[in-house]
Amino acid sequence: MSVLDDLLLFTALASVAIIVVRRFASVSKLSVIVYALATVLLVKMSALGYGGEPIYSSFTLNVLGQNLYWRFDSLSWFFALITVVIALFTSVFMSGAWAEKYCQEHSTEAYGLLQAALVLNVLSMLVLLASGDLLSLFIGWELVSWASFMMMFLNQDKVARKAAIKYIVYAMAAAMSILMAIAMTYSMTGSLDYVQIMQAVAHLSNTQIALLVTLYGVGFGIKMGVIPFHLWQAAAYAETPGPGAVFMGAISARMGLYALIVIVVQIFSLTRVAAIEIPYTFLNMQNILAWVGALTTIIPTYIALKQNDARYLLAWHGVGQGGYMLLGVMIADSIGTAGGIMHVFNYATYQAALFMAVTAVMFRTGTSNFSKLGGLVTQMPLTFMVMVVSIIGLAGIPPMNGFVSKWLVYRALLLDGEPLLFVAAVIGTLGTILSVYKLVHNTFLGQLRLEHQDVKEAPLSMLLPMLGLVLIIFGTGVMPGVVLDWVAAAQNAVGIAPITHNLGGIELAQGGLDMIWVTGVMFYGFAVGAIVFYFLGGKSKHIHQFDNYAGGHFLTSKVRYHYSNHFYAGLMHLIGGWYKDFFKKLEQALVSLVSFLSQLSENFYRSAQPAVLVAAVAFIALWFIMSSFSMPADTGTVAPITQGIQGGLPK
Amino acid sequence: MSKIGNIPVNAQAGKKRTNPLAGVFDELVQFCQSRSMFMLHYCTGCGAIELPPAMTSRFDMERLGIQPMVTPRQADILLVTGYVSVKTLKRVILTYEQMQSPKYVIGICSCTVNGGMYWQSYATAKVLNEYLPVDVYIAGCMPRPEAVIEGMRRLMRNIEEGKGHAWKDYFQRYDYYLGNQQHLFGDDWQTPTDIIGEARHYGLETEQTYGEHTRILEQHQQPLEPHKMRIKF
Amino acid sequence: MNCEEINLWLDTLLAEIEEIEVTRKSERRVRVDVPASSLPALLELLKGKASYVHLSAISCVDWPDDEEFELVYHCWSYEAKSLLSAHTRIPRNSAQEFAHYVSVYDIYKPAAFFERDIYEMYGIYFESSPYMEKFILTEWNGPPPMRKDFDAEQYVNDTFNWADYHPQWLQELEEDGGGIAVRPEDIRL
Amino acid sequence: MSTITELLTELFLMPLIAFMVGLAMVLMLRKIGARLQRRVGPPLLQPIFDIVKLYGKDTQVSHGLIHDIGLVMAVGGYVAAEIFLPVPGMDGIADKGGIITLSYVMMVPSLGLALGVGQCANPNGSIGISRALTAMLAYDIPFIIVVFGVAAHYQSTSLVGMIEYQQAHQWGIFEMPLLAAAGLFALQGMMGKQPFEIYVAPAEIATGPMVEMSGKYMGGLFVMQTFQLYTAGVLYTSLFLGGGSNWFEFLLKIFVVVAIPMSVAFVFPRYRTEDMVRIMWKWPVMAALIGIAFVL
Amino acid sequence: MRPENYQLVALPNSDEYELFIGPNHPGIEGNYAFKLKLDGDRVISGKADAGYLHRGFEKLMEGRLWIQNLAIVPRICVPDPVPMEVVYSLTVEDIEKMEVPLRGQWIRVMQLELSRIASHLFTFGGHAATTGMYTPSYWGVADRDLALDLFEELTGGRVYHIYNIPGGVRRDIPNGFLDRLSDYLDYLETRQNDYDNLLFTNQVFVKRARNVGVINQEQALEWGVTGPNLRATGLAFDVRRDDPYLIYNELDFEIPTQTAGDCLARILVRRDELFQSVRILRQIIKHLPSVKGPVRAPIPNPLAWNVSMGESYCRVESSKGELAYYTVSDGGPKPYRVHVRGASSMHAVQVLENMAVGQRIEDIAQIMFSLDACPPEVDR
Repeated sequence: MSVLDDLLLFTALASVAIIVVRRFASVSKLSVIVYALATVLLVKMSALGYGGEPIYSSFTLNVLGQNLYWRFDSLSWFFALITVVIALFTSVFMSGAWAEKYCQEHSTEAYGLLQAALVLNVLSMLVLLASGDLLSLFIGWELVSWASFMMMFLNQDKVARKAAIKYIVYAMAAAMSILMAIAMTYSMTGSLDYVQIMQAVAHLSNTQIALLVTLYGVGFGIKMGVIPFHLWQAAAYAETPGPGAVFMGAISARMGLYALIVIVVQIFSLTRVAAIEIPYTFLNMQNILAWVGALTTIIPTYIALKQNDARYLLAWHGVGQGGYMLLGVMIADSIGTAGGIMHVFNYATYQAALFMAVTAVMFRTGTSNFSKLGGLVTQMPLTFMVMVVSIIGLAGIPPMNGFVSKWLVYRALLLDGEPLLFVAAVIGTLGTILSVYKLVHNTFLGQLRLEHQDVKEAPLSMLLPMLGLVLIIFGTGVMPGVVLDWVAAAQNAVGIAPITHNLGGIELAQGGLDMIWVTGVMFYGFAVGAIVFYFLGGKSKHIHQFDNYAGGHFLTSKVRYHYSNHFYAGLMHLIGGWYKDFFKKLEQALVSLVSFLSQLSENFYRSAQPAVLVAAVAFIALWFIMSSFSMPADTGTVAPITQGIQGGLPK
Repeated sequence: MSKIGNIPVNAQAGKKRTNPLAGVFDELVQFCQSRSMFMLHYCTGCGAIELPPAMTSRFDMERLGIQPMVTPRQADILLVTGYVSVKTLKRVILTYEQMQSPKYVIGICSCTVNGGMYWQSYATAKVLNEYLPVDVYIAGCMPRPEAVIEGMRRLMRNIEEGKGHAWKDYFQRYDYYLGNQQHLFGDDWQTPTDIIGEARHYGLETEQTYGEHTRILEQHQQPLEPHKMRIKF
Repeated sequence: MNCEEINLWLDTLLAEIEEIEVTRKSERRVRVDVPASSLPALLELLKGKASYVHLSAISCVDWPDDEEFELVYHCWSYEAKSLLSAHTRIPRNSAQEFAHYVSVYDIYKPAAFFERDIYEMYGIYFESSPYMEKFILTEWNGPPPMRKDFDAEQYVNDTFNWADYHPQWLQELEEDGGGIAVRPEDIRL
Repeated sequence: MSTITELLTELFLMPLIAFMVGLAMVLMLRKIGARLQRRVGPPLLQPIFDIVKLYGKDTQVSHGLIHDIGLVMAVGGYVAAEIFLPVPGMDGIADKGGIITLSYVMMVPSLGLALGVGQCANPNGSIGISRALTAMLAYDIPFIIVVFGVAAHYQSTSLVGMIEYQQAHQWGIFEMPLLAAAGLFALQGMMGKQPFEIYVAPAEIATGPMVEMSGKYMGGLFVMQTFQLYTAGVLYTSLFLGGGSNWFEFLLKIFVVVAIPMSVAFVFPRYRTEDMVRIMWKWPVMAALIGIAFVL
Repeated sequence: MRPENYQLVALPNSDEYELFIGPNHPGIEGNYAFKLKLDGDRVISGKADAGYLHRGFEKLMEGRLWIQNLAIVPRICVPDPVPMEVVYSLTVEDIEKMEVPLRGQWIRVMQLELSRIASHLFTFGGHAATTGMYTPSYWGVADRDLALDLFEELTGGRVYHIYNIPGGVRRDIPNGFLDRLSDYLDYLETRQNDYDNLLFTNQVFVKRARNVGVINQEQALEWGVTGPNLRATGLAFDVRRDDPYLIYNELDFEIPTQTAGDCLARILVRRDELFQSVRILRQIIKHLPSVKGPVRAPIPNPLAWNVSMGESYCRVESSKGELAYYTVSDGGPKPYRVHVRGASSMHAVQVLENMAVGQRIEDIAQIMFSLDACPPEVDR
């Protein structure tokens, strides 16, 4: 039994345990213990984070001559660590006061289901991360998809249900694409094992690689929510019950990135991908992927700018931030990939903190609609602090950790000589700054409404994980070397030259980064500012909000004196017309097709359960595609593969 | 009958500055206060027409360090340019209370002194210093830009010599001013600014800060406590 | 239509209305006296048929002796280049309750301003005028101040104090027999 | 040991020099305006008088802790930024951060101010901030392209390295005239002067972010302005005018650089927000992209 | 205000918020207020709030002698006081059927036009300042000041002249006045180029002002727009030409018009009008020496002057638009009733409220200044 076995087995048993005790109040405590122990197990594997050899699971499966096995390398460990740690924070977050309120509003059953969904998500993600070959990858992939769906489907709200169904349709499409790609890989290389495929890739033609990369890219890209598959994610994550959104928003979509790194970077290798020229353009496959990343930073970020609901705004940013990771990874040099991979960690920390803060606000006020919030800073100062630190991270401003990973991406683009990608990345960052200010302004600053006069600070059980995350955000911002160690090991594992770094950042001949110095100087600056402010100026008096400049008028309580809607109206006069909703219309066409199909199947099954419906629709679609796939490939070699795949299907 | 004359101000009250260095540099600060005066952009009456000439190319107030400012928070000088109708007077008082000390009031035009040519008008308040402590009056209808600038220079000299303390009078004798305001606007007159609280906060209160009128205010007023930042679970 | 034709047309028009009295004061000034009941019809005709599209002003004059308010509608025609003042009289009420008249807002949009003004200053309520609320005197609690029976000086002396301006130099002058020759209270006419 | 003393001196001196030079620049700004408006203008020490007076106010209002912290961040962020800007004889920690870090550190004051103004609960201020952030979006895009071009040209992101290269070879303005022109355009926006003065706009939103600032809060903004002018000047000088080998040359250059946008400022009204964004994304971006094509 | 105004109430769930332009605001002309309801930067509705400058002029005038009132009428509109004196005198002359001597009439027209120049110079600066350009206001006010110097020489007062009395003007022009006036006009013409370059053809300004605050001719007539604002919609109407008073029918001048009806059109109309005034003044400089005779008709003892019974409605073209007085005399020593129809009473209230809807917060101040409204004319 290796440590990995321990981990997987433990998590699986824990899942069963949680599902069993889900009706009892102790489930929240149990889950915290489970994730804490899982973290301990991961720490036991910490050698992986510093360049240790992969750890294999002793459990293998033999399906149709293919050996399915599971293993952890440095990259998996890195992702697993993030997953489990975020799950730990989330479970603490949802254990105390939030649990009580949720149980009251819904039921103990619903809360137990949420816990179960969370632990199943963690388990499935660990299985995915541990996958050692394409088939086990696919199994893990499907598990993750359905676990996510379960989580999203917990919210009984109509909008949420719709978003969840939208998600599962996308996920099925992704699964099909991946399945197809796996089948083709098998037909081309005769193996599903990473190492063997890696060797066989050298003999494949460019067209074959391009086809495979496209299929894998679409499949994994859908999970990541890259352009043009960005539409499902925001609504699905935003509508998930609070802690679920925290967890999903922080890490779930990153599984796509993980798989993409494994397949495209590790197996096909980016040099090979870069060699594929797109006819009639100056671009190659790598450029395309990088541009997909760049556009993913821009478009969702600016969609986020228009949102009027805190959760949606954050969820859209989640989509956008994925672009930076993809962009960084696709730069393919040691700095860029380091930036991309490190961003996964940084992003997970601040996104979790942000979702927690927003959930805390919702917990206290019952809304996340910007029009109904404002002025909460005096009531919830610590939550405000958490949000400010996290938005500084999200916006990529020193000294928080988001800056470091973005700096690495910029630096790589600079060294690489990619002006347009660089500008795209910067446009994304600036858009982020704009919308995060909107977030913090409209929730915490401005006029306090009557109904929020007695709002209290978030309860401790919710506050502690937030503060813990804030410490991580700041700590890894000052000492990015801690994370860069793991990142370097992960880079090593996927076959990229690891980044040279030290505790404070990286050293480069042409201008490096030392966050310890940068932070030190910034705090020196703040100290000077504070001295100037507090010692050179006199005493000041705190005044009521009615005592405010209103052109000489008397402000009264009937006046809404708070600017929140159309926050960037001036900018929108210019770019408002650019929101053409092209993607939305495309999607709507597809959705109407699917709903047509689902109605057909409803007639067949007379079932009121949408989940069954969707599954049925999905199954029919899957069967349809499989059969169409096998038709042209009637010539011998493919037939057993389809059998093999069908045999290996998880259901 | 109110009396125009030097307002008896206890300049030493509130002298204990919160800023430890300011005691040493008190004179420097006073000098700078006299050399940098931000006047509020508020045209209360027709005398405001002579301010643009005084500000712009011909007379150029900026060479004396005087420049216009937009909001009462930023400004030091409230120029009451001419008659104040009762409706305006309320705003002027609010604006004055929103300004930050040291603040100065200059009454420009004869109307601010004693009603001027609108002495029989039912709509204009007559004697400005019943409602606000006035530092300098500039009489005339309307005073020429030269006179306005001369008035400003007088104020500058006063400040430099440490005599520009009329603003303290507003805190020290708030009851008197409030009484006059209540007489004109009614007993339930309340501004959102908390003058008594401010006087307490900065140590500017005297016995005359309180009186029957402040008691009337306390009976009527809606307390406007600022939202304190608090951590309450 | 030139000026003369319009004027001719106007005369025929005016002849149609009963109890109307037309005085042509000069080439460009016409005075019309109408009873209060016919005034809206007259204005309607003036605007619709005789090109008097511009309502220059509505003036109100208080005649307490006659117990009447006089309302004067000054209309200008850009084509006839002539100004027609329509005078009408409505009964006057006490200061506590409003006198009533109809609004001509639906004929002339600018009337809203003048009607509101008269409403505040004289207390005449114009039915169906859009803004019958305080505008200038929002913070005034007394009677409509423009009525003749409101004594502004009395009010001022009751409400406001006067500054006693008696500086040294004036005292010296007075000791020499000079000073202010006529006190303000003496020159009141 | 000597490096530590040197560093401590730099930590102290660099912001101080920036403040002093910035004061002179504020004076220059007001004097240029006065001359264009055919008047005398303020006396020589006016900027100091203003700042001392504002800090010497007896009473001032705070709308809460964040209002205070915002001002601390605004001034402190610029103090920190000055240490990233090499001046003759002093490099500060320019080698530890480079230009990308600097451009992000320069956003800290804006963010701090934005938070502080937000707590004032005045829509004028909030509109001002929304406009200021939009303006930042507008001018940062050409500016960042220029930075990219310059960094790619010098093969370095370190300002020290860039200055050394220019002093050894030729000024950047001669090697990259298009980028220099675009940079000057962006500088106008960065300094927030007309025609890009949209976020102060007294006639529309009553000076926007400054609306509730009194006493030391306003004083903080005045201090911030001195740093802002200085930073803009030094940054441009370092990128395109070869920094300075001695103080005289250096000061001359930064004053000339800052004088150009200032002179333009007094003969234009302000653009509307979207017009400003449009113009910023059109001409300077175009020039900068063509400039980059030459550089690469 | 009242304590109950601070009693907290639940705000409606709407995204609209309020902004107050004025009375203490650089975007307002004088002591006036415009309360806006906005959504984002779009104005949902605007509400004018007047009365800050209310002195009860009409009441005051009923309490003073006919001649005393001359001292307070110019206070009704400060930037352009001369038309106030003239139109008041015109009504009294009309009631008394007095004939003003020709020389007096010429001098009155001279003042009126000089006052128009001063007022327009003031307006340019204000309008430019709302768009963020302060230099024209510095220049404009300084150049206006030169006109005020001329007034001071002529009348003894810089701003309030009290120079016209019923029957004519108080005294004849000083020696050499016309030369100095002529020099001033020369100077203004040399400045024309500067102003054009700086303001009227400044690309940024044109971009700001064009298509903003458009009133078309129909709306203008419906809402009672007068003066330059009406001419900017294309209707060439001017009281000076179409309802002539004094000696305007002997003068040769054009009525500048623009068709666009936006802020730019309005300021351009004023610009052209300014130079038309220069043209009129040049004619006056040429003709005035040849017009001999007294400058005013004899009036009875002004302290015991019972103006005969009657009523009169007189109007003039002030720089803001149509200015009219309705004066009623009951044969007593004081006016029975004086009604002031301020030129801005339409522009500053109903026209502005109508125009503001749907405009953007950026443009509100500019629209207000481009209408050149004078709040004391509303308040009186």
